[in-house]
Amino acid sequence: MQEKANEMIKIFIDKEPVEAEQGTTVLKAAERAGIHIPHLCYHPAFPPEGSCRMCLVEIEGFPKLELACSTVVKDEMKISAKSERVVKARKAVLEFLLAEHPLDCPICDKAGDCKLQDYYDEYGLFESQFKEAKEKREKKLKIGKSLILDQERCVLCTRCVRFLKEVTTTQDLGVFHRGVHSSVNIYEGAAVENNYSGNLAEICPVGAITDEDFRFKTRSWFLKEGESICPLCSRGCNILIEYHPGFPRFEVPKRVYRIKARENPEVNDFWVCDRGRYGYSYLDEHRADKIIMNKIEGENVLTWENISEYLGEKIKRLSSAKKTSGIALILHTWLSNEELFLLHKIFKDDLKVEKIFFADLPQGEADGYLLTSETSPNRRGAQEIGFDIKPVDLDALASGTDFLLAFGPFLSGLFSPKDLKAALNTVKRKVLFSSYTHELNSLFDIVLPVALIAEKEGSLTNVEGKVQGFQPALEPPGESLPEWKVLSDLGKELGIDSKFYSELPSPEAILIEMGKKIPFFKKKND
Amino acid sequence: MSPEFSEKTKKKIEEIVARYPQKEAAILPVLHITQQEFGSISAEEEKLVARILGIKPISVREIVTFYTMLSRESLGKYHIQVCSNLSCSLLGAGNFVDYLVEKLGIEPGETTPDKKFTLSTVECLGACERAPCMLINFNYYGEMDPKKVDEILDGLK
Amino acid sequence: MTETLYETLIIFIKIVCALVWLLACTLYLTWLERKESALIQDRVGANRASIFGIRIIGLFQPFADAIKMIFKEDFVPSFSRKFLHTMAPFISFFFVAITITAIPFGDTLRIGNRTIHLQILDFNVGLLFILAMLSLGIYGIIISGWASNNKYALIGGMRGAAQVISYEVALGLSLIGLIMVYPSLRLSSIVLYQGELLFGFLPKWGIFLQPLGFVVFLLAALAETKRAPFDLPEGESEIIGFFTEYSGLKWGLFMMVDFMEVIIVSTLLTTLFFGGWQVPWLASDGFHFPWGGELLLSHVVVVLLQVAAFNIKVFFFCWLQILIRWTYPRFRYDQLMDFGWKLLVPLSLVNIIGTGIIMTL
Amino acid sequence: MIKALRYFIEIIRGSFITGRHFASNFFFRCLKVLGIKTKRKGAETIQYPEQRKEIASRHRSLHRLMTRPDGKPRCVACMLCVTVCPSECIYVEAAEDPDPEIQKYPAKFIIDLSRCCFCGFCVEACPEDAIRMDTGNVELAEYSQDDMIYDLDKLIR
Amino acid sequence: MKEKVLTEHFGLENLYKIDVYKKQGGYQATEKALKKMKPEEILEEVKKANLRGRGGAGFPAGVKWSFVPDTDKPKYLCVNADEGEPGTFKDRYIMSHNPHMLLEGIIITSFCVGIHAAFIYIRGEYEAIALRLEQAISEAYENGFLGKNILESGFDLDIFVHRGAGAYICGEETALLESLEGKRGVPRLKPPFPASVGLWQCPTVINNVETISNISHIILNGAEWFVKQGLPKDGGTRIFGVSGMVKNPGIYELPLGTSLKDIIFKHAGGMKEGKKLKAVIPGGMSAPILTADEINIKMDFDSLVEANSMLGSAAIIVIDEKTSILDVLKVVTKFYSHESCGQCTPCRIGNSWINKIVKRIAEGKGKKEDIDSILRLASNIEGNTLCPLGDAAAMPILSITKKFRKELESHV
Repeated sequence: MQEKANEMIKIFIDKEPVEAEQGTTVLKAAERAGIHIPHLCYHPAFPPEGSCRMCLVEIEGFPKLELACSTVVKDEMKISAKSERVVKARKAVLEFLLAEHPLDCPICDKAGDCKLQDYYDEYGLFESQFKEAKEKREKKLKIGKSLILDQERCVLCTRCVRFLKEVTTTQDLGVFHRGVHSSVNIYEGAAVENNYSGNLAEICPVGAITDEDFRFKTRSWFLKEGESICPLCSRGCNILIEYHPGFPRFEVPKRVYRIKARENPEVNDFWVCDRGRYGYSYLDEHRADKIIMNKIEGENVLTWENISEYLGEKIKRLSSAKKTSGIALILHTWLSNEELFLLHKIFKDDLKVEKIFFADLPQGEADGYLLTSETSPNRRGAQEIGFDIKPVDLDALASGTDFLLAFGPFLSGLFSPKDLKAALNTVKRKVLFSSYTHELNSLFDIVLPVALIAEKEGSLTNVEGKVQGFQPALEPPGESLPEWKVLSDLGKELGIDSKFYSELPSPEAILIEMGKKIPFFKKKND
Repeated sequence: MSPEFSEKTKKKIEEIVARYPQKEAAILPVLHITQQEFGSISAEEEKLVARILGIKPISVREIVTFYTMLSRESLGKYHIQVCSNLSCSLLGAGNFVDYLVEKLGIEPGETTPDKKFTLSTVECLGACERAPCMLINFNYYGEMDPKKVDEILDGLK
Repeated sequence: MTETLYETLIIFIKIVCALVWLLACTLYLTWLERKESALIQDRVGANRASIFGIRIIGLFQPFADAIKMIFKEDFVPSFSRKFLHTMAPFISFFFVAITITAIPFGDTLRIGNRTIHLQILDFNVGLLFILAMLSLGIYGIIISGWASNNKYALIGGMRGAAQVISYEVALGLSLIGLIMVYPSLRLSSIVLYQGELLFGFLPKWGIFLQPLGFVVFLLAALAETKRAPFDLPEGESEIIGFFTEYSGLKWGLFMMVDFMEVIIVSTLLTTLFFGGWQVPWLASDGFHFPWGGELLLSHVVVVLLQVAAFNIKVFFFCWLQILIRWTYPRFRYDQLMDFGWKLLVPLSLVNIIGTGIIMTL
Repeated sequence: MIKALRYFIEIIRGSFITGRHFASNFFFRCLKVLGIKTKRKGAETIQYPEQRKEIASRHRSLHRLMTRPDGKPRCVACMLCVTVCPSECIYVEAAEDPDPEIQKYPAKFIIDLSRCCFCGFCVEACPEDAIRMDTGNVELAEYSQDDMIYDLDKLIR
Repeated sequence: MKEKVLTEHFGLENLYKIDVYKKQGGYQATEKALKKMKPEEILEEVKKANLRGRGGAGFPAGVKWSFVPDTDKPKYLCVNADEGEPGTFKDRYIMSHNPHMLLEGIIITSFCVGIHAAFIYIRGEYEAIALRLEQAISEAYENGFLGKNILESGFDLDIFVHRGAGAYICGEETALLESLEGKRGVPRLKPPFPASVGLWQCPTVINNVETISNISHIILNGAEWFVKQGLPKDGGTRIFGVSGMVKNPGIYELPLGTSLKDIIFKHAGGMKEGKKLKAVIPGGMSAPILTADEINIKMDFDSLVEANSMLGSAAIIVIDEKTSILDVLKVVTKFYSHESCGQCTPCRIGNSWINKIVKRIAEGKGKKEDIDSILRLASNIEGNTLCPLGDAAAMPILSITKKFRKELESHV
């Protein structure tokens, strides 16, 4: 975020007056004004390269066509982005690009996202005049743990080379040979092996570098995308989740097909690490989609309609008997700020529950750029809300707990099944909120399926203390519901401060309420 | 067994590297020396140069493949480069190359089995006034004709 | 006693013959309809049904149709009035079939000394009987429409009732003139009257004496059959008709009733306006041509000629009705009512008055 | 009144037209039944199972998948047919072919013919000319809907 | 008025040795400049002399120098001795015959602009000449013309010879810089121009060997004298390199404005073996071709531009009647296809495409529409590339195809 906006000047693009920041390039100014100037080699993350020649524009007073990606705007500059001359030049460049391009869009995974395809649609639609033999090159070169390079499709924009030079500084790829024989390649025996390799497939404007993880799985135009935040570390990278909404008559083997980075200069720029990119199986595998009742109490069949009533009644009975010390909570920090806030309010402020533990995944390894060692997305948020993050103490849990509310599947990773079973057996009533079908589930009386971060609304606080809101990108499977909904219903049910809860119909409202209570969240609301 | 420069060359390289504000800039001179010393710049030599200049081998490969004078394959003792550009071809460079092909029994770009001669056709050598011209290990020979070439090649043997 | 027995036996045989004739005609009328419509439309028409590979221009098609109809599932909707639903087609069928009783197929056949009228029953109010029975046939339609408990069927039934009742009036009135000319309601008498000659050469057929009456009767009768262009009760393209909820044999009965009505209308037209079984100038002993020639024939030949003439005339009217059905588009409902009430009824009244005036003169 | 009369005349004319058709067709059909050959045919009907109309070259009949010379399907599983199909009756699943020139082949290719409307969009959309509707097979009756689901084995011919 | 400026003493034996050079009045200009003149005066003098760049583009040298900003960053001088343009060999002559003249030019230029390190980027094939240059440099160091505190003026300068390795594109100034920095010799985006952001992001002056060699003469004899040698807007003489089918190929130093006809028939001795003239390429291979009818033309920047050609590096290639124009086109397209750096699209693929078409025509598989294709493709390259190589390729291809269309059509 730039504190002071640069001075604005007026330029003309296709005779339309457009405001542009002083010192910006023609391309950026046009993009700002909603005019798309085609480009392949230019990527906002890197300085202009000027090699693809697609962004040529006509500028009054310049004898030749100029590059939009590198020409800096001047006051009263008159630019034509669509004049006949410009279109002719772009067509010419496009023809050259396509001449040595294998045109194997049918097998290319990029088809649908491919810029070359888009530009052909926009400027080309000509018959190929190229009657010569195309240059033969490597078609299927594995260049990294999940990357496949097709040199024939490459348009030598060198985005990948520049990415590896400037962002990861590993320089795994280089341009070899020259002229028409130029090709991007790895050094023999070496491979693109860094934690950001997946970004290459994303920044490649054509299908030269494709992702093996996505290879031939589906076609990109079937996919829909939803914006979300990556929960696999505490960086909170902004991501796009691409999922298949399904065919009406045939079953599709997967739901989520790939993760893409979403631009956010304050957090993750244009990138997302390979862990976040390829670790999306948690969204689909072993998901719980039904309420499970292992010990049915009475003849009541529990549904989402009466669950808060049931829980409320149990808690009310304990609290009216002044036995709230018998309540225990096991939380985790995959919960959103709003959910943690509600939990804090209900159990700590109102019920004065003491036994609140956190069960999270163990720390991982950071890579010094985006990936943090913290593997849960919202530990910072829990701290800011006022939780004292205590690890689970099974002995404390086993002594005198009547009612246990546990969240998440992480508990099982921390203790041996035997210890867990022994400790949980001492607890009279125990309820688990989990998104997964897991062996842990059998230890609880009731297991309630809940949504994951990608499927709910809320906000997370990343390691730098930045609060980022998110909207649901996917539909939660089956009966799953987001935790905040259950918790605000429960809050209402308990009747301690029911007016407070009834005015919180959405996570957005909860966040505003949080801002009033906790100064940390106040400034984030604006 | 990775190759290593001789002590003398090492000193020379140090001296060359010192000329430039950045080590990397010395790559062309160093590669020239490498090619002279090892006959070619294969992967091993690339790694060696990269180590000396503090860069990645891939950067060296980029340079080696870009410039035509740097060869990744080992060349013969005598590298015959025949100009095939305009001035020379006007004056019969084509016939001259054909003659060499016949005489040496190799196509342009190949090396004789005895590793003595490598024949290449190259773009303008900058000696157009003496067309058709050729270069044998940086010695210019101009106004070539079959008779002259016979003399020169025989002199080399 | 034996006389009575013989009489009964003869009547029984006559009933069987007439019914067989009617059903056979119906059966082959379906074939005729298909073939005729095909030829009108430059097609070939049904010709595939075969017995042992022999397929004589599709003559076996009606049998195939019949067999198929019989073996089709008889589906009775759960929401229908089951009894009435089942009854309706039989009511329709019965009242149409019974009209055949009064139709004279020929003059008298003498076997030995016994004289047999080629008519099941020689009513003295035969014409009235037929009109009455035809009107009663509407019950089948109304009942089927109502009992089906289906909106479309009900609409079809109601339309049918309205249409039949409306045209009944014109139908009846158009015949008044005829009755005035041939002062009898006995069909056999009417036919006999038509054997006389007008001006010495022209047979005294109803068509010549009552041309307007013929036109009105023809149109009204067509409407009675509920076939195109008067097929509003069915209206395949809009309401399907009163038989929407019928299938199998019951649906087949309704179809048969349709065709039987065509035949009945043809026999009526023949009997009333085209001299019935009369062949011009053929008397009981042979031809007596007006220009003086004579051709004497034996009794059997004469009877055969008469029956053949009747059949040919009926066949012609069947053909004509089918031609009309495949030529004209359907009326709009208001046009249908207008046509019946505002054109046919006044015309038939005009016909009565005109006939009266001429007869008085 | 005159208007009504004109209607009446038109109505009569109508039955003369149909009557004329009937008469002429009747005549020629009779001749045919009697085995007399005439120039004019009585009716245009083609006697289907015995007599078949030649299928037009652009007629769309049962699909087939084309193969490469080595028998592999020509389809590369681009799924354009899946995309374009208006009755959503095609399902394709891609798999990796070891040949880097082919790369992609359909592991599953299913057409649900009971849904197919034979619009031919899949043929139009196919960039590889891998699917055609030119088998001439139009008699696609089955006793079970499951038999109408055609997979690779059934479609390759 | 002297006829020859640069090549005056080329006939002398061992001119490349500093003693011989000094005897001919060498290093007097250096002494004059460093001891008696201020940098601004030198700049003024060079500007007045209207010395235009000899590399091809013809940009005035003095103006170029004045673009160098006054910063704390080190400044560099690059002498472009990457003489890759086919038909050009003048720089080789200068460097092998009179290297000290070049060194003198470098010293004065560096003094004028405030440069302390100069690189001579010499093409890789000129190894022998590079050695001669290095020898000359070491002589200059020994005589105190290089190194620290030159001639007690407090001015330091080091000159290094940097050998290229065979890439025509490195004759382009920004590609030369990239190559010198130890990268692939691919051109940079302009602006920024090297004068402000050049070698290692520092201000850099890049001049051709011939341009720099003229400096000492300007300093010694004054700008007015220099202008008199040539045209008012374009001072000095020009070294014309004549090659191809002429009796006496070689370099001819002549004033600008000499007629092309005179150069070929008077100076170069006319056509070889009495063959008839067909066409002339007047300014290195990148210059559009001139037919035999067009040779009555003055050889200076403006006249050639008027004739839709260019002076370029003043390398004249003479083509005789017997030579097939298709062969010429084949050589031209092969050259540009081979030498394209591969960075930007139109040049990388366009040149290879045209080359493929021409090769096909040469194999006898040409079609009528191929010639139109060549014209279309070449005009699509022209003006759309990152560096001038695209234009340099398109111009000769276009002119050859247009002017000799009939002959080309006879091959298809």
